[in-house]
Amino acid sequence: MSKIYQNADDAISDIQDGAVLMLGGFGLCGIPENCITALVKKAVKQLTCISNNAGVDDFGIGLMLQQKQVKKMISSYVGENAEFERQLLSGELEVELIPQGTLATRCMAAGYGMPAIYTPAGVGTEVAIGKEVRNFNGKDYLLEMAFDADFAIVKAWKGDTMGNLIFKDTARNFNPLMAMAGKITIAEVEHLVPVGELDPNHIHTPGIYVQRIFEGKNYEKRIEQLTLSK
Amino acid sequence: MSKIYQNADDAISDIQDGAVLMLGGFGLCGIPENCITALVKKAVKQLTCISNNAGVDDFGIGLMLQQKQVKKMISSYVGENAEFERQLLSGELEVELIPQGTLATRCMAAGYGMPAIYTPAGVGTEVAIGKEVRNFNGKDYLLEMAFDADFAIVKAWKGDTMGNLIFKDTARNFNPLMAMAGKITIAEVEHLVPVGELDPNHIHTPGIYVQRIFEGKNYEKRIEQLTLSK
Amino acid sequence: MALDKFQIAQRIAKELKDGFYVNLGIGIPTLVANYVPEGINVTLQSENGLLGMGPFPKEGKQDADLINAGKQTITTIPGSSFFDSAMSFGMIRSGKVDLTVLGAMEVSENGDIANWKIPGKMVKGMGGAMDLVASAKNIVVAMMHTNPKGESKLLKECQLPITGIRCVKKIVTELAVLEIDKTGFKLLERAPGVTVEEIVSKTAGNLIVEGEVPEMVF
Amino acid sequence: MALDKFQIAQRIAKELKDGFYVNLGIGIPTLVANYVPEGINVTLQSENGLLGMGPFPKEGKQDADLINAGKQTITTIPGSSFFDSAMSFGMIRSGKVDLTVLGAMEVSENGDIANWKIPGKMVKGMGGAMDLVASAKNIVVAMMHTNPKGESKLLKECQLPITGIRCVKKIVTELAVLEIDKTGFKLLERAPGVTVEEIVSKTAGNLIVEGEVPEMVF
Repeated sequence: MSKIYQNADDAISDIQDGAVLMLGGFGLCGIPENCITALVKKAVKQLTCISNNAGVDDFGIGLMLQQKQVKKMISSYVGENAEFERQLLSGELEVELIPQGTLATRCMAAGYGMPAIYTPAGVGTEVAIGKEVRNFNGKDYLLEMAFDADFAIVKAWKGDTMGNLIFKDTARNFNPLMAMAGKITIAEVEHLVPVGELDPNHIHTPGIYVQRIFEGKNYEKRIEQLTLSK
Repeated sequence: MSKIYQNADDAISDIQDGAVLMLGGFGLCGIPENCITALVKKAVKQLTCISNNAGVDDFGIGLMLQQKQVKKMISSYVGENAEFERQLLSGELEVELIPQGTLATRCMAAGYGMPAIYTPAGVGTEVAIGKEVRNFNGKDYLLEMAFDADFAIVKAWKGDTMGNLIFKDTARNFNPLMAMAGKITIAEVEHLVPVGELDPNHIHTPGIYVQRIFEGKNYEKRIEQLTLSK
Repeated sequence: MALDKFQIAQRIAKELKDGFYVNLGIGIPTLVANYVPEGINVTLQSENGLLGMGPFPKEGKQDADLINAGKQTITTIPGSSFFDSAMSFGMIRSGKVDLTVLGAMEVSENGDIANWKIPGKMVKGMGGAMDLVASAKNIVVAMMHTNPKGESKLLKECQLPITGIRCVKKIVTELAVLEIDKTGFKLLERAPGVTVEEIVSKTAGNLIVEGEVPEMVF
Repeated sequence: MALDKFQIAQRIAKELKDGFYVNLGIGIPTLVANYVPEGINVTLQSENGLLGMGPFPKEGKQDADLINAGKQTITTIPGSSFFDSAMSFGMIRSGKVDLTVLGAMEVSENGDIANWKIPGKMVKGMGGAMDLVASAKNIVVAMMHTNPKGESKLLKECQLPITGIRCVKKIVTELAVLEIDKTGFKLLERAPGVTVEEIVSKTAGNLIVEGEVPEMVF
């Protein structure tokens, strides 16, 4: 049973309107560029997107927002996007803002088969509204539920044909967590290598978590904030 | 502030009678041999040891059991040890048996600042006695508390002077989890290398979790069950 | 003729499907690896932290850092990966392991399993068994139909302390293949030459026999 | 003379101790990295998944895969390590990060902080701020003593939606260093030439002034 898909169109072909998607990346770093392009092309709509950020106007998830494909964003930070703001203010787009660590840990919980986790983030704030607060050892925690996503779409640096993944630098971010959390996980990689080429001690995401893999092409890897030393 | 210690005696010198220790390893694979020897030499007593197994009669934690240094073992499997059995039956030794995944996840919870986790392991069994059972999405889970250990003692393959660790093969097991979980983490490594020598993408345990590190010596790395193909 | 342990393993191997990730317990379950059908690929998970378990090493190639959950020296195969024990049980709990094969002392007709403790005997611990039975989506038990005293191990209720509740899906013994059904043990297949009557007589829990029960095909 | 933002950063840098792991927020906190005292070593954590953050890269050396939590291109240093965002917030929650420096819109006298949302304005989100303030064992706030309208940002109670409760330990403004005490803002130091009266007049929450308040020393 091969996990290898020819390209992004192929890998996402069964994603339907209304699907719940996780999309890896932090800012524009480590985002699944090829799959986003394919989702725009497929024009699938009413999506719920779990992603730390929402891209910029003309890149990343911003491209899907421009085509009005997103019904709801679940994110920790959504600046840098005028179209996003317009849709939010007009009521076209629903947004759920959650703390970044809570977002990460709710992904991990799903991947680890834990139905919920306790975190102190948001205690006493509007994030806590409607949530169980529980005291352990004198400190309050919120009960936060594991995510339940139909598809996780992640980007890795290298992957092998069994779905083992290795991420590079801070492009790792949410990618391995989401890879563990999807019912179906689609990984696009910069380099698809033969099985046996990756050192088993260096693998970040074991292949058991990855159902589909393909080598992406034409990576732009846009830099959002170029900052240089003199 | 240097994290480097000269040897195991040095690294464990402030462990007192009655301390709660985590000891890495699965069976005899990846156990902190040098620190165990030093603990025996120091003759520290009344210890609570959190470790998946309890060694064999003449190796691993078995050496501490022979010197009657252990008050309580918290483990998932404790076979292969006659002296252990004798102390248990005579009431000298207290044993708390918990599922292996629960043991691993309670370590992780401590390292991740989560006070407790929910796991289905043990629901409906004697492990569930006295524990909160909670239903999520139609399935029952037990609430299990994060461990609270004074010292975590782990063994890694390579480490650098900032405390970054890399484990080898299945000697990884509980080591990185316990490394995250101790109030003070002591790492013994086969190879202590200068900072900068480890690839930042290959590090399993970031140095922030490790307070003390030293290069161990005379590793025996005993094999418990030698099985060969013809 | 009742099956021997190799044939039990061989029959269980027919439950494997291409692409499966499989966790095999100690004893008969381990033997299943030797009977993976031609043309299908399965990946073995060892809960101490390895996916892609290979055969035992050749003499001189053993490595103390490379063992399975039974603490035996093993090897990797191309595509293997190592991980810590939390991730290992994470993938078990989240249902990523397709099939788990375990031994048992007793199974009840509602799928409870007892395989970790005999009161009065030294208790060694549950290891990963409680996690596996509580989490695996598909659990096949490999065991003898009766204990050494000749008493049935397929019971109305487990008498020994249980490892997990309502979790076993299928049982393969030396006599039969049975499925846990809403009301009891549903007899799916007989060992070649074994009669339904013998299976009935050796099954203490509710046995459901519907129509003609086919013999196992190897 | 009130401090400028560089002097605020410089004063905060005096809170650093050898071996500290430090998380610096966006804005003035980022500048603290430039004033690490001689002879001490601190390691910067970036919550997107890096320990050991180095300076910005030289032109041509930037790498899209290597950014900080402010999404700026950065570099590593010898001893850096990468990890996923769950581990990153794990080390924050478990108190392994020794010091967190954050900006704020308001701080209350019991240590509540508001720094993520202004009602009526576009809300961008809390990012990692709520995790950091709920978990860090030592939080220093870097901010101006008053807002652009001249209103105090050190209040009896926060007026804006809060980010976390009872978490701030210390505040460094252009006028003063203050500590959150059981009963309010305890004045520890004045900026050179700034009078206690000026600080009193610009602090809306309870200000505790005990004895002679020393000037900051740089």
